[in-house]
Amino acid sequence: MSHLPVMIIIWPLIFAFLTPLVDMVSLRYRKHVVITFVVGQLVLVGLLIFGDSGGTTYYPLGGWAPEIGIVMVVDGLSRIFIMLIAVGTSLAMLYSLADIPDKESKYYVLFGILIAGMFGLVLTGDLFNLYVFIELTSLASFPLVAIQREGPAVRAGLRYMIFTVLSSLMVLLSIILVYGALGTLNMEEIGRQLVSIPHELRVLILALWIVGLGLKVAVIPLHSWLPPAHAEAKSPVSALLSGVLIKTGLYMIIRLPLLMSQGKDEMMIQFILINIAAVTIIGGHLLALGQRDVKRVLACSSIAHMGYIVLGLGIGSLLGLVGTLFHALNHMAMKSGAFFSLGQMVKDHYDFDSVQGKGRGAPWMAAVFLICCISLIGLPPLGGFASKWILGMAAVEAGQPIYAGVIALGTFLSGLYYANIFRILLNPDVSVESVKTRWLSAGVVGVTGFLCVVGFFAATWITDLIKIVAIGIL
Amino acid sequence: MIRKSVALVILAILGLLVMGGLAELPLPAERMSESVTSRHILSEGVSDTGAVNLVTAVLFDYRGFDTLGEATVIFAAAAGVVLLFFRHDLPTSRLGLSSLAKRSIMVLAPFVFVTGLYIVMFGHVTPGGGFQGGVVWATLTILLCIVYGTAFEWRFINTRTKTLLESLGAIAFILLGLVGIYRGDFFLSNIAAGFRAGVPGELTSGGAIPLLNLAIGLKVAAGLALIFYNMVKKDVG
Amino acid sequence: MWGEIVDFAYWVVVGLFLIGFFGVLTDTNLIKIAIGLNIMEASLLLLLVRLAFSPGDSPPIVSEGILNYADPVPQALTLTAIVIGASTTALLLSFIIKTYKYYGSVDLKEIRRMER
Amino acid sequence: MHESMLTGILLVFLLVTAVFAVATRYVLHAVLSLSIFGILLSVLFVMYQAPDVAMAEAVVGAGLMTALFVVTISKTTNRDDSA
Repeated sequence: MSHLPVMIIIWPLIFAFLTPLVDMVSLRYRKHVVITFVVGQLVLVGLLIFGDSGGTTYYPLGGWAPEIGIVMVVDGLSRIFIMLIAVGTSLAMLYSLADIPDKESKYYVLFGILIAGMFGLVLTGDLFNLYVFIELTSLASFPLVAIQREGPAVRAGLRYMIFTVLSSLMVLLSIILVYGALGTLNMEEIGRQLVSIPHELRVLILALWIVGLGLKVAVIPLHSWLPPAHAEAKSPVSALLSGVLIKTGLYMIIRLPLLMSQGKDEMMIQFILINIAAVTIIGGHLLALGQRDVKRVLACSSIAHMGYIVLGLGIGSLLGLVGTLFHALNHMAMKSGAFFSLGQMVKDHYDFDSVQGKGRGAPWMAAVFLICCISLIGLPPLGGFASKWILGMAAVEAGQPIYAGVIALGTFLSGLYYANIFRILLNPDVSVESVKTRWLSAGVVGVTGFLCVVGFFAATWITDLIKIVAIGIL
Repeated sequence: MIRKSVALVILAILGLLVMGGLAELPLPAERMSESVTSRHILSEGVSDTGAVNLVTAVLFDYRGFDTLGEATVIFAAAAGVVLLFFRHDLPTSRLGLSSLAKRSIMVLAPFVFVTGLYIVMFGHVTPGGGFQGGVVWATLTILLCIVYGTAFEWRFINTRTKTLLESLGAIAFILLGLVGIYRGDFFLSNIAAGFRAGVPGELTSGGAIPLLNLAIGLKVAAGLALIFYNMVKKDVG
Repeated sequence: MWGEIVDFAYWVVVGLFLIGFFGVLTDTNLIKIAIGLNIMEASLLLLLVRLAFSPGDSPPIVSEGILNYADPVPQALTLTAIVIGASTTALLLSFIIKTYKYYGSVDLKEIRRMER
Repeated sequence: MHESMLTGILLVFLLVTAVFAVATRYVLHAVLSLSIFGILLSVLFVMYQAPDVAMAEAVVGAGLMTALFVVTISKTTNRDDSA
């Protein structure tokens, strides 16, 4: 029996717990510790994902049977999300080395805890354990938002916190109700027995789940915390939150209600999801159009992209699910890349007046930013186009071409504001001095740009892989 | 006013939904007779873990991973508070309360400490455990903080010590869990990994549970003390 | 439809949840919002503990001659939830203190006025 | 009715303290009310045969949380004093 599933969670925890001790000795070891950690994490994740045949494996913690203790489940879906989290967090962690001062030791502690929480969240097979990990990820992410310790950042963090705590309370209530109704916390068992729950109770449970997780992934009526939180944080944190953290909410949406509901409920949920998603796409892009701050634009576009991702779920077909997962992976690469390269071009103020012409100071970074933005708009030949195309195809195939129209409209709208940003960033009338880029952050930015390109040229290969997983889910 | 009426409408809908849902919950007795988990733990819990207090058995053995997560949550909160109040590292007051209060707290402090220790160490036999005892310890440092002024705490149990204790407690928990893997079983295995079950009801029973309790107690006490201290200390940033 | 709610405690749980939620939605004082969240959290704790109990049960500490125990699992979950709630509140309060430092107020209306 | 008389009364008081904590305009009163709320809740946990939880709620809800809330209030009212 391989201990990899639990080691993946323990490794970042050990990093988080040891960091304060290492810092007591000296701050000089920061780089070594972080790089060791990232390499170790990638090795562990690589072993887990590519090390076995790819079936479902279980890891019983403490050796107890799944229905008595807690079990970790590694299946196709969790493998995809583990890959997403591992790549996204490793890049952000390496980028932080250049961007965050060494003396911020708690930043790395919280970062490690956040990584452990996200891995735990996608690996656990126990409902209450899931809640613990949700709280772990959220609690570690609030202070990260406020790392700049200035008025707007603290306020954004506070707002983010109040909304997230509300969402956790709803999720907790629904978990308690599930336990109250079934007397078990094992997720597979719950999936099997959920039909036996009386109707009104089941509706309540699902409604609380969807509202709670909707708050987490920021679909439109519940989105207002996201733009300030993602925009006020520092670049690596913005990338982490936009690129990785909100995807964990998506994971839970895929994992629970679709598995848990059958028949009429499922139709209802899909109907709700697809319409919320359409509103979110259009609304997110309109919000982004109205912003006067580059980071806010990127944050609002994250809302819209979560809309695309949820849309695929709402379509409910195999192709839709493939599009959802593929777009989630792509969005991680392109949104992280956009935040990273922007962070290299502009150091502190991101409003339109301050960023005039800043792109010309760091042409290579501007080039990667351009690649990421084109991918975000969804133009060929980049990853964002491939996944949006699949989503559109899925909508047409499911006989709902109107949603393909929504995707096209979204693409048009996002083209408008990204063109505007570029006009400002490359403004030739302002004189700028060139910005030096450290090799580490330049490498990270380069990798994200590369991932955006790979997303297109390896699209068929990736979607084939995802398809195998998706068949297992449906 | 509009805000209030909107809130009331939302609450009314939510209330109706929740009440309708709660009405359909089965009674506790029915559920327990059907629940595999509860039945197993009630009938086999003592022989499985050696702990008489089944809540502790669940917390530190059957669901030990939850407890690791929960300990990490406190760790994260403490780290977050420290991060927020970074650079404001000066004692607030040196004076504290009257000398009578100081003397009486000195008499009281050992008792509070021992009470905390008792709650931690007998967590598997009587109500209590690492978490509750840890909070009692944390309250002790808070009391010292109030009575002697924060300067006292600053000098004797300073942030460095607390951070050290907190990290050590957390690492001890993970190491105890890794013993299970080392002995060829699973993470956080207790009796199966060769810890001795002992005679249920005695202090030495419960395998690794008392040790885990101690680790959690240290961690919680240090973490909460850190949080409190950082919140009261002076702002110079 | 609610005739079947046999237990007064369930009503209180719903009541507390809604009271807390009302506070969170309508109050502008950040500390009062924290209190509202605390009350909501507490209502869930009460629900969990109530779920574990049926009349005639003893505490889940095994001793001879006792047959009926309260369900230990939800009680353990409650403990975990208490810890998590406490940590969350501590962090929330630190955020509030920090907000006060920058805006000189804990009232959302005034903070909003300052931002303009 | 499964509740004994005492449990019922405690539950009612729980509601009263909660309403007071949310409704009052004075934050300090709200916090003190929340502290009483915590004590009542912990007594209720004893009635529901959960001594471990009761102990945790007593030390956290009535002790630690009150302390943190009071610190917060004192830190957010007299600005000149703390700076």
